[in-house]
Amino acid sequence: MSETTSLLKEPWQYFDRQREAGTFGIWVFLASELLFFGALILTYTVCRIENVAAFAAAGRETNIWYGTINTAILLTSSLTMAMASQAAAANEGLRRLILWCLAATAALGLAFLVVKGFEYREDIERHLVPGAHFGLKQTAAQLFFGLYWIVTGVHAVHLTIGIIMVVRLTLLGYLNKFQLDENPEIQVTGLYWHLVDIIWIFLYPLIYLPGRTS
Amino acid sequence: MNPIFSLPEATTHAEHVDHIFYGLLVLSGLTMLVVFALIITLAIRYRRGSGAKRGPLPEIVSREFEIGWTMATLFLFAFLFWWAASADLSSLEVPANALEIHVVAKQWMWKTQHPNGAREINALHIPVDKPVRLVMTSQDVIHSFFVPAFRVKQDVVPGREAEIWFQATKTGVFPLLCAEYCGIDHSMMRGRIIVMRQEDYADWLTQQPEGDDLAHVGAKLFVERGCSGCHADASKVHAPKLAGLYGRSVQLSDGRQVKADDRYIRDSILQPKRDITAGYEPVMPSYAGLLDDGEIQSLTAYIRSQTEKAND
Amino acid sequence: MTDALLAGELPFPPRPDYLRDGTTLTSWLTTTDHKRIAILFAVTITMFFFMGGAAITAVRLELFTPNGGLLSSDTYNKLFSFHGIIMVWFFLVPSIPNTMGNFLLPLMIGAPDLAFPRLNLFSWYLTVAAGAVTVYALVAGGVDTGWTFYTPYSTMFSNSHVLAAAAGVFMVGFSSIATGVNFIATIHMLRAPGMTWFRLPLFVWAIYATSIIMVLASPVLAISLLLVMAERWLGLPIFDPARGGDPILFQHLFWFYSHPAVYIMVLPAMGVVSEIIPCFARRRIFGYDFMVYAMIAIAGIGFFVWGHHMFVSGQSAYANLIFSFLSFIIAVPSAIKVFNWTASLYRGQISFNSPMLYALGFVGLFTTGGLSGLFLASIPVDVHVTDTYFVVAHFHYIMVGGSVSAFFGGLHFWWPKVTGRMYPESWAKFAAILMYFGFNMTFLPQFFAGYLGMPRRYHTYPPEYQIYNVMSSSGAAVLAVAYLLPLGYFAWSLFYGGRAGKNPWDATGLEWTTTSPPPPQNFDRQPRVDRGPYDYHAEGQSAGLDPPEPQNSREVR
Amino acid sequence: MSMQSTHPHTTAWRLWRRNGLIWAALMLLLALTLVLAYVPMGWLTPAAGIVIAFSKAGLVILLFMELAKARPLIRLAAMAGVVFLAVLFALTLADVLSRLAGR
Repeated sequence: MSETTSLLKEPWQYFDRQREAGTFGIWVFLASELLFFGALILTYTVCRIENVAAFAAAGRETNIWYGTINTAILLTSSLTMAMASQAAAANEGLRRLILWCLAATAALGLAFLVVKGFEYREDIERHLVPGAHFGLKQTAAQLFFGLYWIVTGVHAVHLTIGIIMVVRLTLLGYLNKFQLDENPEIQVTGLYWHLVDIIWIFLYPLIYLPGRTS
Repeated sequence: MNPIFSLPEATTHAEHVDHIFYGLLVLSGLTMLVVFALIITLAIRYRRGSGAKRGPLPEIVSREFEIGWTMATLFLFAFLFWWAASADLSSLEVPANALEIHVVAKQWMWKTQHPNGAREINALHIPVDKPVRLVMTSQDVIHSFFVPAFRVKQDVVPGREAEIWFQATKTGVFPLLCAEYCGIDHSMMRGRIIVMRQEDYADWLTQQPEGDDLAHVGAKLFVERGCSGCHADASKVHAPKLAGLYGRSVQLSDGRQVKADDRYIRDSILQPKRDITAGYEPVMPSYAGLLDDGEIQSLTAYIRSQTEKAND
Repeated sequence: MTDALLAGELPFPPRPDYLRDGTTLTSWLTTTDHKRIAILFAVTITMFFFMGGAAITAVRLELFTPNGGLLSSDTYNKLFSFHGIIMVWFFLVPSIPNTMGNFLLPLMIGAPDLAFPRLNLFSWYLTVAAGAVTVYALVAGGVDTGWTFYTPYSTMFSNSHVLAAAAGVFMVGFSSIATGVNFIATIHMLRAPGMTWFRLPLFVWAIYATSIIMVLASPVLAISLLLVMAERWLGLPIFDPARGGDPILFQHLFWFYSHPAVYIMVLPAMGVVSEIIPCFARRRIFGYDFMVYAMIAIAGIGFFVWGHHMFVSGQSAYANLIFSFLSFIIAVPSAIKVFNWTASLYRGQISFNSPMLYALGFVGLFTTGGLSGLFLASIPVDVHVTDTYFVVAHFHYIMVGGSVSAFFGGLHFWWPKVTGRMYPESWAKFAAILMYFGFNMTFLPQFFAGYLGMPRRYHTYPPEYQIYNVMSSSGAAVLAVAYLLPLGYFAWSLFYGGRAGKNPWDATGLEWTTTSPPPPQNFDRQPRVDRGPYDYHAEGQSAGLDPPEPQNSREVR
Repeated sequence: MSMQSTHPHTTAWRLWRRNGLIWAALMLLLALTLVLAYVPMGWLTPAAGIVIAFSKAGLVILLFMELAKARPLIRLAAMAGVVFLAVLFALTLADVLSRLAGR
């Protein structure tokens, strides 16, 4: 038990109690994040129910390849993140494996943002930004793209926060300032990362798949 | 203006509302009396050091007490819900012979229009003892059509039509207020509802400047905006003809059946691709932004007049 | 043997208490001690309370005469909007949870501190930053959308500082979430040995139920304001009716937070009252289990009823009926609590110190507020009275009559524990009674004006409502005095108040077993709890006059 | 506490196999949802997309986040979020759908 005392923080006397509290705390926060994105998805759902045709037309304009690649990237990053947190929890000195998985997760997160950047550039070129010279003729399509920019923007912000947290863990772990095995911060960061991935899992069919059949 | 202390009940609906209001008032008054009396007597009787008896408590198990008043409160509130809901449901159905008046709310004024085209600003003359149906829409923000004496209030949301009805039972002048905050002069957006006897209302209508009624305005718009190009009976373009359309149920291309009422016509003008009539191509351009709500109401009145002409 | 001798006059003070443990400014601004953060919050919300109060004083003066003349319509709109925003998000929501909850939660469950101390400090900084942004919005020109930010006015037609105000409220939402997470983790993980769930004081249960609402409702508020900000700033049309948007959808998102928010404001007040009444009636709370179930039921069902704010908004008749039924159901737990408070007085030894006056005032005013809620739950009556002064009176009875009275009651009840000083009792009683009558003078006339049809948020009103507004405005003056008095004598008591011992009220909570003011780590030894919270007398007996057994009695004896 | 009962490499291999399988399932579901989006089935097409999204999210939550073998308290916290989100959806859609149908 001795080496975990370095991780013991202020009000706690027992380390596993502190870890339980950390996990419980992040799960309660994830419930609030679920409500946060859930409200956004509700807005999308109601607007889509009220403008079915326009949303189908607008959905067709999004680039499905960028969307699918990004989903694949995030699912893979979830794999590497899960590996990192489970390897840390196994507490068997798998230091190299943990560091490699953390680095891979951060890299995949960056890849997602890069692909997203290309997609945004293409959307701007095709005048898919709601406003005066909007590309499509259905007025309600502007509502779809209004939601598109907000939802993907807020998700990208959450992903960036996730990348920063993972990069911090990787650096601290690599420079040995920080004990990796059984460190609750890796599990907490992992849970947050998985939430960001789950949000994208729901955004993918809502943004990229409408209107593909007609 | 209504007297300070009591609000007149000027519609059939107002009586129901007042019955429920006074019922709730009596009930709340009783409950408050009981709670205040209990607190005061217990506070005085059992004040610190008073001589009141304080031995072991009687064996009333607090659980039975609790369940008792919980259930009592639950059933009382369920009854109140049923009483209020039944009054609400009974007043939902709009009587068929209602006089239809179009109201357009605009930042800081009310514009009303009678079926024969008479227009008023911040005023509305209506006959007594006759159901009146208001079809309201807003041109900018959310307003709220509120007539305290009628116990009637309905938010007027831009982009959709709000509908209420009432039947005045008293003649007189009643204040009309805007109840939903709508900007700087929200408190100036007031008007008057003038309830007149049937004959006075008829005289008043005839004296109004012969603003051509909705249907005439609609006919002019029908030609000016190019609707007649496709939808006129004589046009060769393959487009649904409007004679006898109003009130009929329309077969749509995706198999649905929809009744051709005001809302159907309004949506077909603004979003033609939403409900495409069976057997026709979705080629009609959308008029959203080109026609304001007043003009759409006139076109609807014209289309309806076509049907009435076709029937009789 | 008075405690004063024991605590005060020892040859050498064993250890400085949390107030004197480091007195530099940085020690206060970088503290992670929940007691100090509670005081930081107390100072912050008191400042916001008087700012909001100043705004509404100008409004009440304006409404003295039908056509006013003191303020222009635009200024009037900006003042009542500022009053709403500040009072709801910067005073009422943080008032009891972030000050008393922060201070007392660890003390009441026998913990050294909250689960995440640094997160606690972060939520204070977030509240201060959010407050700064919101006050900037006022100083730069004010926001005139009301605290409800209804679209499309707030997004397309208002040319006031909606963006800054929405950003401020957006940030304070996250401070609420952080506080909620902190409290929930603390109550689950840091209870003293022997402190089972049904031995928790009702104040802790109230904070627990409130935290659940804070965590689960605040995100939806953040989204509704984020969408308003996105539409105003980036031009992304979400609620623009011409481009397919649905203004009623904004109201759904807004009220999904804002109705549970009124339970965030009133549940802690119920917790405070459930602590004060047993102490001054020397009686166990009547039906402890039902009080707990009622609190959890209020927190749970509170999420089902928001539609009763939208009966006239254009919501479908079918949804109106559903929300009306659920609104009647949620009135039941509140009724249970009022009956239980009243029944707790039976066969007690009731003394009328100022906290008890505030608590009884709370029960009375909360009952009035709750009953007027029944009118608003029945659709036909609500159609007539919504958006009028009847609704204004209803929610002020619950928020001001209820929460603010209980806040002042709690302030007086725990003042000796927080500062180690006693406040002047006679002044406090006078202020409590003055507040009760000042409050009723202010808001009772508004019920009548409301039923007679005076809409809310009116800069000028039809002359027949003047008599009610004159009464209300003069009552507001009395209320303002009643709010200023405590500021005076509490400040006085800091320097000249008598030294309060460990347990000046002979109460039973764990917080009364440690010194006042408590040491930085709260308890000298980890307390072991062996009985329920309100053990003022033996089971099945009436109240006794001798000091009660504290929750960790076996250790203390 | 961490006696070396199993050799680190066997643990690493076991973790890779377990998570790798889950990852493969996720990729398959992604491909499936992409394909189904192009199959005209009326209202079934968007529904299929959402059902598959739920199943992918379920895999991530239960297995990657190990909610399956988490303490009941953790499961309660996760459930609370889902339940109140469902309330928000249900009552809001009750209004929106009945408003559309009621016209």
